[in-house]
Amino acid sequence: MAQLLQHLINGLAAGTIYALVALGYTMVYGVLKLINFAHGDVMMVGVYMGYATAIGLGRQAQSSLWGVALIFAAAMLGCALLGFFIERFAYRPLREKPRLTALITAIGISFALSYGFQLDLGFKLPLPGGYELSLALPGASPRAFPEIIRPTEWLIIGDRDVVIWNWQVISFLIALGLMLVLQYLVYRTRFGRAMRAVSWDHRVAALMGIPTDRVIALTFMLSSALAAGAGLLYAIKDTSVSPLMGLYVGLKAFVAAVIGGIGNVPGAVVGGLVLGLVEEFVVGYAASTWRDAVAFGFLILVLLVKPGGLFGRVAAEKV
Amino acid sequence: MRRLVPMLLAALAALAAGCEKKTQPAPSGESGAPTATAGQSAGSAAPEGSDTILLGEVGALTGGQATFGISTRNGVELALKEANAAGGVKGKKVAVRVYDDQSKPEEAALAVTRLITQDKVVLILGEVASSSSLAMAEKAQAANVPMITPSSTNPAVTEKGENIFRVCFIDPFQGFVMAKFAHDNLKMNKVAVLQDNKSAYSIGLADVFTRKFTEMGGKITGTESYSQGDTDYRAQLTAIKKTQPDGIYVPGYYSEVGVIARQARELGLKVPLMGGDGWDSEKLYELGSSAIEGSYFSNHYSPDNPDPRVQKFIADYKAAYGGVPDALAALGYDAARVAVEALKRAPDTSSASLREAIAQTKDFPGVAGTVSLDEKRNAVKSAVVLKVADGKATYVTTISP
Amino acid sequence: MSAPVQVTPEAPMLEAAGVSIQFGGLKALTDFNLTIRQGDLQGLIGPNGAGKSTAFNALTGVYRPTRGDVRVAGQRVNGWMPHRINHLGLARTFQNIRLFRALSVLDNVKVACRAETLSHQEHWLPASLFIAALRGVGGVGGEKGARGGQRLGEQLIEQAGALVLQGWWRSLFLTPGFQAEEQRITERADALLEVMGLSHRRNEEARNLPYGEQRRLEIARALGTQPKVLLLDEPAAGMNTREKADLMVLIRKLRDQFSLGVLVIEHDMKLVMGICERITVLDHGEMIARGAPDEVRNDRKVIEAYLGDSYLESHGGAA
Amino acid sequence: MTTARSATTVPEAGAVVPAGLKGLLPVLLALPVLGLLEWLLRASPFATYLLSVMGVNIILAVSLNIVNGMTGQFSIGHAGFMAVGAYLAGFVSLMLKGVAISFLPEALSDQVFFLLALLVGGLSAALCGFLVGLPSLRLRGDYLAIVTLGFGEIIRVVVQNTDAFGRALGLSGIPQTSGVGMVYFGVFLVVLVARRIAGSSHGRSLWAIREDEVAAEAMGVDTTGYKVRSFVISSFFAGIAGGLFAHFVPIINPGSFTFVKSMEIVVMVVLGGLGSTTGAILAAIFLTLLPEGLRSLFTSLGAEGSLAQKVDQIRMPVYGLLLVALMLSRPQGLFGTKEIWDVLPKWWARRKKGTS
Repeated sequence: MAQLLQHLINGLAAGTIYALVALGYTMVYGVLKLINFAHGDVMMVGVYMGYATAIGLGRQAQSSLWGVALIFAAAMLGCALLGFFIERFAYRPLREKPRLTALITAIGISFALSYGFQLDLGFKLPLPGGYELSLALPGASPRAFPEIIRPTEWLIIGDRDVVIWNWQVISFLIALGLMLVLQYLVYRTRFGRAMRAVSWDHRVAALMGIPTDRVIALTFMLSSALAAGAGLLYAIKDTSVSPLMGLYVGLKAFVAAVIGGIGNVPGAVVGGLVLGLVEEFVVGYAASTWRDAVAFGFLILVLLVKPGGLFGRVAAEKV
Repeated sequence: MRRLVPMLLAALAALAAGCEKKTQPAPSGESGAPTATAGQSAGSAAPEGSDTILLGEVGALTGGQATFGISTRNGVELALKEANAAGGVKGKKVAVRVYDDQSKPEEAALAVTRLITQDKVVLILGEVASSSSLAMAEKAQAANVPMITPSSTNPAVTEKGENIFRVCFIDPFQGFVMAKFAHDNLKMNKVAVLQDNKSAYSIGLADVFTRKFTEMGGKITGTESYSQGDTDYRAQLTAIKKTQPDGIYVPGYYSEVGVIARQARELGLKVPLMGGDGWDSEKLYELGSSAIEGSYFSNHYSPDNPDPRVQKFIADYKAAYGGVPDALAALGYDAARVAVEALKRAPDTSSASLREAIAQTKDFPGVAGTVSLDEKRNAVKSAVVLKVADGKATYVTTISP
Repeated sequence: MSAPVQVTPEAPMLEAAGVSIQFGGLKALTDFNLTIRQGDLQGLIGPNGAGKSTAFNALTGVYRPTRGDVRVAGQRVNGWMPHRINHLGLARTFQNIRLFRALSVLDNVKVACRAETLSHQEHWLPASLFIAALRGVGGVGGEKGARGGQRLGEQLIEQAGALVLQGWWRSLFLTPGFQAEEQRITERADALLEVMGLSHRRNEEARNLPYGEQRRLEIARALGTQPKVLLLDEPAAGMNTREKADLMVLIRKLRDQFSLGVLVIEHDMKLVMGICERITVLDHGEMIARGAPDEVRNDRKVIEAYLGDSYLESHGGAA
Repeated sequence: MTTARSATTVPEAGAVVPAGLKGLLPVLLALPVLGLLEWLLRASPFATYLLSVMGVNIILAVSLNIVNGMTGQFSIGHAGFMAVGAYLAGFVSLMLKGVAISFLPEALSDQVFFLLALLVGGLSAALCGFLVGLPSLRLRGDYLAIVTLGFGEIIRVVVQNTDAFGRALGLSGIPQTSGVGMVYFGVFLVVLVARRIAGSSHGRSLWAIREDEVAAEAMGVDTTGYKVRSFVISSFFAGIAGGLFAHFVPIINPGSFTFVKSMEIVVMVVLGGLGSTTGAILAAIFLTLLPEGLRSLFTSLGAEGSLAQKVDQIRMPVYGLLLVALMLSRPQGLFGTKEIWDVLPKWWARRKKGTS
């Protein structure tokens, strides 16, 4: 029983991260019909930005409330900016071109980021006062993400059979908060309405006076910021950061988005949670070596039964 | 305020920045202060001139195993810097050309062919991953160029032919060492195994450990696996926890083991973890923090070793690359030094005489243990078992073959 | 309600009996009846959203009828894939032109010409032996195994067989027979382009043609499949008066030259009244009238529902 | 390259050849060229290896182009089919390692077994292609793409967990019977097949599906059947490519057939221009040589030392940025949907006009 509960907690925790990253995939796909393969790597960059901020703050400050807020703010803003530049210079020029073209630039950016961050090049600038600025690519080794939320036990079940930690609760609340904010943005604001209009048909939306370029850029920035937030939660949970982390998480989150029905916001959340739980239970109760095969097999099964994913619908073509 | 400025700049540059005080070691090699020995380094100019002997190295500098490739490269580089500072070989400088194989065996084969036929290197160093080393060995053997692998522990590598050597011990020995230690010294009866399914090294050690430990009368309570690059091992650990083992054998690499240790403790698994030389890195203590304390792993050498050669190596490496060298760096260093010694002893740089010279390596005082090559061209070495305590590895015992 | 059926000697080529189509709760087409024989030239009219295109889609297999039967050449084709219905001799054009835009004008027609070339492959002895051997190996002789497995095996055989049967091997070896056949296809396609007056555009990309010519190319392409019944979905849309007049003549000519049955959807009353011998009027998915042009023109229901007051005024109050 | 050109240009210029011979002519022309190539390269292992890798990449790109370019489907699991071919062909060869046909010289007998292994690899990959193609009945566009991606990953996991395939270490000791001649015979075949399909009613049907599936169906094209068949043919050649790969690379390993490999092939196809066989060939050549070219460039710039050593790592990020730059400057790919002989003359004419 305790084991089942533990698996449930593990699965939900992993699923929450998948869901957050999947939301970014889904939003970008919604407005551009583009599978943004660089999304996971943007997340990775965000995590490193958070990491740099945390190190810069020092041990004491990084775990204070404002410190955590600053880390999240820096990573999310930095990533929004990165997302803006990627959209502006790598995707926008190709918007009216075949969709595969933008996909290739996405792959190119993904390569450049994930491999670029493996370089151990860098330089230092002396600053007055005994400090120096060291600008360096992080290099290939994984690094321990600082404990910006000092772990304490939040809830103990049984004879320490299952322990729920404070950071698990806080992460979950932050994730929930981010999802609610997103839900509000998409369904309750002018921007959200514009976004959904663009997603429906960006040419018609443009004719209706919606500034599609700005909406798409904002969507990108939003999804990148979300990725940074998700990445930080991921780093808090699994305590390590590395340049390739985006590749693995990105792929899984993408699968989650498709299971839920890509382009569908609640679908991404459900898809993420379902995938997290499926993986957890395969490892826990079947064979851990087959985890990835089962995850993808599950995906194919879902698509065969529901070709548009759990919540998506296949747009019937007008003839 | 002082701290805010660099942080902001770093974030703007979209580079992950470490922003630290000068007293801390620099994380990147480029910015490291050059040491006295590295002053007239192999770094400057002169590639294939007649005054240079060119060695080739293939390593994973990008991809999933980049960490290990880069450590090895640093070790090799350091060894050659020292050799050149000491006058080189027969009045010539020794240089190394390093190619990246992206952790893929077919790229390793391409790179090694290029080194042999285009760059005309006299000797090949390389690979950490046994798959890549096997691919390289095939090509080196066919081209009749000697090759020394620093850290491929799969027995099949040196079986490829008389040109292939290694300066580390092999999987069966290391698996045996930990099984013996767990059974005899730690008095464990039930052990769970958590292996890296993407790494032949990890699978090899786990298989040997399982066999030996069972032979000794112990019981394996369960075998779980993960994939290199994973960061969430809670599912496997929760499953392991149910079997209530006395210890967990995790023959993986430090990049994952540190995180595994943390999550094991988080889930309330308090038994010691055990592993192999893949654990040996300063990063282990960073990633594992307090969770890795009290765990054991087998290794080639102990950094506690008072031998001045070892201490000097550690100091030089720290100065050049900013960090305590891991086992892979030490093995890379040893492999390069074995190569240099052989170059010195060989009458010329033809592959036949080089091969002879390498094969004669006996009682060579490497930093990662004394190297004597047997007739199968494997290093015969004893292994040490180390315990993690106070954020570093402390010597426990030595186990001989 | 429907007018008395004319008795002609031939059997009906296309027959719809009580066809209804429902999308969720929406009744797009209710109880649609139609009979077309060789040599017929009929019209289908109705205001926007009356269900004309839905009727077309039901007849050609794009939509599956919710109720009722569609028969082509005496075969009941409910639920068939459109290409199989086409093989029975039913071809169509599209309201929103759907050419193969990047292909040349000639290739557009040649795609359609392929059906004829496939039919006489099936008697090639080695191919039949191959299929027989596969059936033997697959053990799919007739007894029912596990349902899924059986279907998979059958599909595999069908596909492998198709690779041999349909002459893929001949195109790979450029057999003399294949070359002659390609020659014949090209000649046939050229002949059709000649009939439609498109020969001068032969090697241009279809998307570069002017609108009217694209419409004519669609007809040429449909004729390539050697249909017995041709369904034209607003063939004159977007044409000027002169072009429309030409088209009327052309449609009659095609009917006679290829001995077709033709069904035309049209908005332009003049065109429909001018050439069609029988007209069916749809409104809100229901048939409200059928008969000769004069009968329909004077039908009160039609005038109310479709033609409206403005028509009455401009045509001097026919009622 | 030479062979590829000869294969593709002959059908165009074959007016003088008697009809009965037309089909075989390219083969007759190609064989001596391949023999010569093999003979010329006998003493240069680096060129042999690099050309073999290039050849395999060309086969992969041209075969993927049949699905992605000609049929307009979107497969991103091509490395999975390659893995099936590589592992099964390698496995067969390992089984037959000690066997020889008595009445043939040993080298020839090896080649016979090699061909057998290739065929096994190709056919098993084709079977997988059939299974992956089937869902195309229900799935379209991106969703079909995900299924192919999932398939590729599942294959990798299966291989990683199968002892007979060497698990993580991979399969080594496969007889190295492949040579440049054999690889380029594969290239020749796939190009020939791709071009001849393109010149037949089947090719036109595939194009029609790419352009407009609904219209193609209405014109009597069995779209599902053709999609499945294009998957079968494409994966057959991916399997052949894998089989060839397994016989000149000393060890095959699950890490060589990842999602990243699949993406590299997609990149070749898109860069060459979707649907353009010659474009795919040129892109495959370019992208195979690019990393080696960068390597040469960097080693000539820097000497042995810290910078030169780091420079080899820079190849991959530079590769990524180059992709972005290439797509931005030429979004339709090298030749668009056309072939080199459609594009070059026009380009040449424009060029001349511009200068005069």
